[in-house]
Parts: sequence; structure tokens; C-alpha cells
Amino acid sequence: MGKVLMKGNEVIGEAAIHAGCYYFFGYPITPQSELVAYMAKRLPEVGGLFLQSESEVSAINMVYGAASAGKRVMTSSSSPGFSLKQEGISYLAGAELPAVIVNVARGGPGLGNIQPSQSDYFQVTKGGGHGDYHTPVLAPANLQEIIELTSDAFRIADQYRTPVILLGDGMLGQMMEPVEFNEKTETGDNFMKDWATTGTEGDGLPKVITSLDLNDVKLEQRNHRLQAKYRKIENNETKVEVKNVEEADYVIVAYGTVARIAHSAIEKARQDGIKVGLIRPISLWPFPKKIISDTSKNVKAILTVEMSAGQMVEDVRLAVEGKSPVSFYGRTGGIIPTVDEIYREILKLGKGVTS
Amino acid sequence: MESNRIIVTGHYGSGKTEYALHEALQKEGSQIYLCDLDVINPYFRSRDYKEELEVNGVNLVAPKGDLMKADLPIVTGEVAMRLNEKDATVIIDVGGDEDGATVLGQFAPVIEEMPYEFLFIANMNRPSVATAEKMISVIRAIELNSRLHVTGIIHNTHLCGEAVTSEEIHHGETVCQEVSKKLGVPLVATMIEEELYKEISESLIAKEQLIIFKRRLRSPWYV
Amino acid sequence: MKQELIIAGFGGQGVMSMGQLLAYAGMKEGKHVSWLPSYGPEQRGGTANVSVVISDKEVGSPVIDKPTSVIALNNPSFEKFEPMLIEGGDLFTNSNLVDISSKREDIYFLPVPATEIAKNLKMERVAGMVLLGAFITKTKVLSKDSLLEALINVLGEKKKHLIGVNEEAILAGENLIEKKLFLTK
Amino acid sequence: MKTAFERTNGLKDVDTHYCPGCTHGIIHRLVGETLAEMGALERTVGVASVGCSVLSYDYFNCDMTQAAHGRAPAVATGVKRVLPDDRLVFTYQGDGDLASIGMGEIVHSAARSENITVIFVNNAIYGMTGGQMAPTTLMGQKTATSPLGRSSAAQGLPIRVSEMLATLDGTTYIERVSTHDVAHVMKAKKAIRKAFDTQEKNKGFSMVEILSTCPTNWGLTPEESLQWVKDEMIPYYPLGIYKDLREER
Repeated sequence: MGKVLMKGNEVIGEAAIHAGCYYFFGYPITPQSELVAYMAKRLPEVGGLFLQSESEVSAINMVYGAASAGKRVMTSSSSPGFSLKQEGISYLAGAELPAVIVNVARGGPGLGNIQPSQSDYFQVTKGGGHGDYHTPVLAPANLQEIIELTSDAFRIADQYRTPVILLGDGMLGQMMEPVEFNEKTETGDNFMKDWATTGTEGDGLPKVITSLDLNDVKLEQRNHRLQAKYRKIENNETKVEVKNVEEADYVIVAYGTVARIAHSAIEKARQDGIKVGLIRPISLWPFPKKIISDTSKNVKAILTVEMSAGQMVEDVRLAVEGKSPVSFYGRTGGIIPTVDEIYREILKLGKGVTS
Repeated sequence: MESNRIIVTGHYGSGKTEYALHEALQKEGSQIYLCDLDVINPYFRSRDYKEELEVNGVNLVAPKGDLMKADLPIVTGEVAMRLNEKDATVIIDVGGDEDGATVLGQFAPVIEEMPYEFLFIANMNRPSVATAEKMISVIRAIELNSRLHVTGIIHNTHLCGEAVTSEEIHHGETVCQEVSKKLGVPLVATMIEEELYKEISESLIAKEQLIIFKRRLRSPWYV
Repeated sequence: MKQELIIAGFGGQGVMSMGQLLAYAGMKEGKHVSWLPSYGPEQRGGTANVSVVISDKEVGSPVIDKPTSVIALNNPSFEKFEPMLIEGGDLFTNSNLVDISSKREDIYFLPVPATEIAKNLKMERVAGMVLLGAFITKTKVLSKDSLLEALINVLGEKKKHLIGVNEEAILAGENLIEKKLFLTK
Repeated sequence: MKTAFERTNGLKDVDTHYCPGCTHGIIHRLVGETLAEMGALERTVGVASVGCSVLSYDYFNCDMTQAAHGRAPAVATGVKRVLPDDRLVFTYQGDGDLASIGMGEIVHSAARSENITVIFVNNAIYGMTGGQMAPTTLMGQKTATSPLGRSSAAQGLPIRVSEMLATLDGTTYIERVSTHDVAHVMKAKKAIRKAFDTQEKNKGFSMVEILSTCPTNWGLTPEESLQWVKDEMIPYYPLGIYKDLREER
């Protein structure tokens, strides 16, 4: 299969199908509506099911049902709608059900606007809903990577029995790039789901899926089990891209589409003889703490750039633990930082100015 | 108290459970049952003292196993069963206010078959009963919902372990006496915590019978 | 070689599809491309613009701060993007719709009477193709063949009969550039 | 001698936690028996809701999944849509769950004519949280959150769910039954069977609304509670079939 020119939102949909996800429950919201429409058209062609729910709340609970029945299933939304799904995501985490939830983020808080944003970082990486839980979060920076990470997301979901978030932004959802779907895809056939409630068919005792533990000791045990799982995910599933960090005096930490803009700014700086490297977290949770911590020992300063008022920068600072100064540059409200703006921030680092 | 049916009621934070535990642990005999009928609040209930009760020969009647801690208004069938045992001593710890008292309604006919004590615990430091008028209104509501009559008032002015002066206790008694007079219901006793009693016994001019009790319901940070 | 092009105009003028056609053609030539629309309320009837990057190397930022080329289809777009153009960049306008001239002396200003040419071809809708023909000829970022191939692909079987007129439009654009029928400041 | 009360295979061999006089136990039994009689236990997935019946998964002898408050119809939709057609999927919901927080989910699953069966237990009060007002609480009824009795001015009027859902074109079978005496319990069972048959024959959305008791939060004896259903609830919530399109579909 050769290259095709596709829109980000469509790529997410097609990538999910390639990853063996034939069930999608969704609700339209800009800027991810093309994904819902794509699934509505495409899933019946491959023998799958698309259903438009009456709300995001309902969609995530349909996902809960389909996941209970042991199927690979996805839903998607954008920031305000994603907030509505938080209740269901907490239940999925509690009941240990696998599912992939897409957030093509837009400006907030409240209704905000439909322009791209990274201001849902806290929400997706810190649990988001009630209770002690994390969801693995994967943040692609280009459309080809969406394919890889969508497949990864389903694999992680099934392997660890956990909801997984695929986080993009309006820019990623709306842009077009050539992508190539490889023959080899992760279809999930190798995951035994003997816990699924599908009807017993006379095979063993009835199964129960629940997140309720009246007994405090048992609930603590469940929490211990979840935490142990999260440690395992941290050990095995941390993903990061590192560029030109070895000899760098300065490092930019940025993720998603912003990392691409930062990369252009870095190239410009390198042409001017400033040694700047890039660390791009691909998994936002688990966060690539180690590489950032290690790098911070050898550089003069770290700059974090986000389309937010400063969210991931908190994790960067936690990883750095004061080993080097960490500054932040962010734009909000759907404004995308420009290459020049980031370049100017790099120059400030050289002058020892930190914002 | 002659009766072997004692129902403990009151407003939230009155000290119902403290009294019910104290009373149950005082009793002697083999058939003592403390029924935890608090279906309103999932915290600070008699059921949390199951072990101490059992060691002292008191049977706790409450949902079993994991259900004990459920956010479910479970009333076990055992309550009716024990109420039908004539020789058993049954102490019922009811949830707060008239909402908690509703649960008694279903047992009113069987309770009424025998003599019973229906005690209202009053903590004057709780705003909802801080005046005679307010207290009477709470008692009336509890009587209406439980379909039973309050037979006695137990005065228990406290601040959850913080110091209370003998003046406050005296004032509390005065209000309770007023209520007692207006309703024609006796003021049975004044409860006072052991440690507090030691501190203020000299200045305490209690007119009523005193119940000196050891406080059991404590916050986890208490040492 | 790297072209960072912004095409801007009113919604409904075919801005998005013009960009898409270029991205598609670039991909067919094995180049790295990205297509990023301005999306939102302005898309429906207001001003619309699309950023297209065509590059020999991997596309970094799909967002264009400093376009190498601009195709402006109305006055507001001209006013917005003309100042952003890099030194030595190309500014194409549909001169039948844009009545302003550029005062910048460091860029190529190429007013193309695209609507008039399209009308002569008896199909006003191909005005965009005239501009694309001019664009690829001036910038040499893509071959005419790949643009045509992309067009055939986009039009599909149903609209196959429209290929001829579109090709003529592209050729007209090409001619304008080759005959240097434009102003340079 | 014939055993008057036999355990049904439809329920697990455990005691329920329900209060004496609460008819959840009877309703569980009716559902369990029906599924057993249909030979459907091994191909049924139930969805437990939030409320006093939150633990219903401990009792039904079939696969069960537990849903967030009010969301059972959405979860059931997800389960039903991805499993083979022979699977029976039901929700078991109270009036707080179904008619208050979950009104959106129930209305839309009905409108879509989801081929599921809803067991709707209406006792006109919130049991789990300790006797607060439900959307189905009767006029004048005193609860923890309508201490002066429900009034139209302060709390609005009760919702008749069966009547309302019957107006939707999507619904196929809707009946309201009661459990206040043996005859009505038998009728309730028939209705439950008809509802599951509707699903079995792939005819779309079915619901049985069952009037139930809450001695604990009503403050009445079990006997008085049954009488209250008869005297107070049934006049406001008349029994009967509100929709039956099983033949037409």
C-alpha cells in the first residue's frame, strides 16, 4: 500500500480499524467531528458498528459496555466533551476495562474555542476523573505517528486492561499529510479476554465486572493492584523522542504539534551556532522523567513550550529537581506559538534570562 | 430503666451511638442485642465497635460482612426477630433526626407490644436543638416519623471531646428541664464524659442523675 | 527546496481544494507535504486560508509564519498576508478580485486576471487552476504533469470530461509566467 | 409433598441483602426464574445500576456488568450491539437511577429501539442514599428532601415513565405491574416474560415498570407498605400495558 493524503481525524479512524477496532461510539464536536463522520461511513464497510450516542456521557458508557463484552472499542471527543467522559473513564479504570479514548483538544476552559490547544494536559495525565488512577496518554506529533500510536494504544489497553488516551489537538486533527498504512498491524487477537461478560455459554461461573468494593480492605487491594500495574506501565511503556541532546547547551521539551514548531526553531538556532536539543515526550503518562532528569545535569537551561499556560512544565520541573533552570513559553486561547517566538525564547536562554 | 427495649434517638451529633454503646455494655445477661439501625450516615456507627461489643457479650445486629460498610440502607431481618424475643434486651441505635427515625416506623407495631424506652439525646451545642422550642420541634418530627412516643430525654451537651464548662452543662440541663416540663417527658440523666468529669466535677452543679461514660467515638487522629 | 504557501480568500472560492491539490501532487512526486486549514466559523462564508508546505525534507512545523508564496483571492487576504511574505517571495493575486497593488519592493508581485481567463474558457470555476498554473511555473516546486495527475485523481471518473478545461487553465497560468506578463517591483 | 418455594437456578445460592418487606427480592426472583425458564441464563448479560440493587450482580446467575449511576441503558447498548444476536441483555434499575440521573440514557435507548429489556423498579423514593425524593415520589409524600411533602410548586410533579416512553415510536413493549399481592406478582412475571420474549424475537425495546416497596424509608411495616402500593401508588401509576407492538414489528 502506497502513500495516501489524509486528514488527521480520518487517520485516527482508519488507524483504529487497522488496529482491529470495529466498534465506535461517538458524539460530534469540533474539531474532531470528521472522525465521527469517518467512522460512520467506514465501519459498516468493514463489518463494524458505528453508533452516534445522545451525549458524550452516553458514548463513554456504551464503550464501557462494549469493553465489558471484550471488544476493542473507541470513542473520541474534544475538550468540553472529553470532560463529560471523565466519569466513564474513571469507571473503566476502576473496572479494569480496555478502551481507547481520543481527545482532539481545543481551547478552554468552558466552551473556549475550536482552535488547537494543549490545555487538557493536567486532565489527561493526572487521572482526570475521581479516584486514584492514571491513564496512559499517547501524543502523536504527525499523522504517520498517529497510526503507530493508535495501534500502540489498543495494545496497551488490552495488555494492561486499562483505558488509554490518544491526545491530539485541533491542528493535528484538521491537517493533512501523506501517510502509509503498513500491512502489519496490531489486531489484538493475541489477548485472551476470559474476564469478559459475553454470556457464560455454560463455561464456568458467571462473571462480574464492577468497580465497587464495599470492603475497604478489598478496595485497597484493588488500588494496590492498579498501582502495581501503573508501575509496570511506567517501566515498559514510556516513549520519548530525543534529538541533538548529547552535545546540547540547551534543551526544549515540547510534545505533539508544538514539538514540530519547536523543532523548526531549533534548526534555525543551530544554523546560528546555538546548540539546542529537543526532548519530545510521546507518552505523556508515563512521563519520560529519566531522560529529562539525566539531560538536565548536562545542559545550561531547559525551555518548555506548550499551547497552555504551563502544565507539562510542572512535570518537567519535577523531573529536573532543580538540576538546571527550567523556563516556560506558552500560548493559549488557540494561538499557535510561532517558530520566531520560540527562537526568541532560545536566545533568552543564552542570555540567562528565564521567564 | 425497667424496660428491656431501649430505643436511642436524637439529632445528628447528639451522642446517640455513644449512649447506645454505653448502655449496651452496662447491661448484664446473655441476650443483649444492639441493633444498629443507622441507615442515614455511613460513618460513626455502632457497627464500628463490633469487636468490643462481642467481647463484652453484646450481640451486634447489623448487616453482615462487606455490607456492613455499604452505602445501602439495609435493615436486616434480625431486627424484627430480636424484637419478638420477649426475654431479649434490645437496644436500638437509630440514625439522626426525623429522617433516621423513619426506619423505626416499620417496627412501631411490634415495639408497642411491650414496654419500651424511647430516649431522645440532646446536645445543646448543636444549633438545631439549641432552644427549647427547636428541641421540641425535632422531638415532634421524630415521633411522627417513627410512630412512637419519646419517653425520656438524656442531656448530653458536648463538643466532641473539646472542653465544656460546667456552666454550659448547667444551661443545657435548664433547657432540657423546660422541654421536659412542656412535653411531660422526664429528663432522665445528664451524660458526661469520664475525663471531662474529672476536670470539672468540683464546679459541676448537676441536678440530675449523672451518667459518666467513657468516650468511644473518636477521630482517627486521637491518641 | 521548500515552498511554504498560504492560499487565502473567501470561503467557497475553492481555497481548501487548491491547497489539497498541491499537497496531493507533491506527495505523488515523493516530496514531504503538509496541508493545514484555518478552520472554524470563518470557514463558512468568511475568510478562509490554507497553509501548504512542500519540501524535500521532512516537514517540521505545518504552521507557516513566513510564507515563501501567497495566493490572495480577495483584498482582506492580500492585506493580511502580503506583509508576512519573505524577502524574494511570490505574491499571486486574482487581479479581477483584488484591486490593490503591492508596494513592497523585495517581493515578486504577480497579479493574474484569473477570473477573466477562466471566463474566456467558459468556466469561471477554473480560475483557481490558472493561479496554480502560474504558481508552479514561477516557483518550479512541482511539475505540470504531477499537478495534472493529481487533478485527474481528484476529479475521478464522473468529472473526467472536465480535465480538458482544467488543463487549459493551468496552461494559461503557465503562459502568463513564461511570457513574463506580470509586474515585478 | 411439593416444595412450595424452590430455589431458582436463575439466582445464585446466596441470601440477598434487601430489607424485610422490600420487593427487590421478589423481582430478582421473577427475572431469574424467567431467564431460567427461557433457558437463557448462559447467554444473558445483565447490567446492574446504582441504587439499592447495586449488588444485583451478586444474585443473578448470569454474566453481569455494573454501570455508573443512570448509565445502565448506555452500557447495555454497548454490550448488546457488540455481541451475537442470541444474547439477551437487560438492565435492572431503580427510579432514582432510571428516571432522574439516567433519564437521557433511558429515553434515547428507547428511541433507538435498542433491543434490550429494562426492569424498572419504582418505589417512589431514593432507597440507597436514605429516603430522599425521587422523580416518582408522589404528591404530598414526605421524604428527607421534601420534608413538608412533595408539592408541585416546590418540587414539581412526579413522572410517569411508562406512559412517557410509550409515546416514543421506538418502544415495542411497555407494561406497568405491581408486586403487592400474589396475583399481581404472577402478572408481573408474565410481563417480564413478554418483555424478554420481545428481545428474544428481536423486536426492539421492552420495559417492565414494577411498583415496589421501601418499608425502611417509608417508615411502614411490610404489610402496610404493600397496602400503600395499592392505595397510593397504583392510583397515580395505573397498572397495565402501555405499548405492545410485538405483533406489528
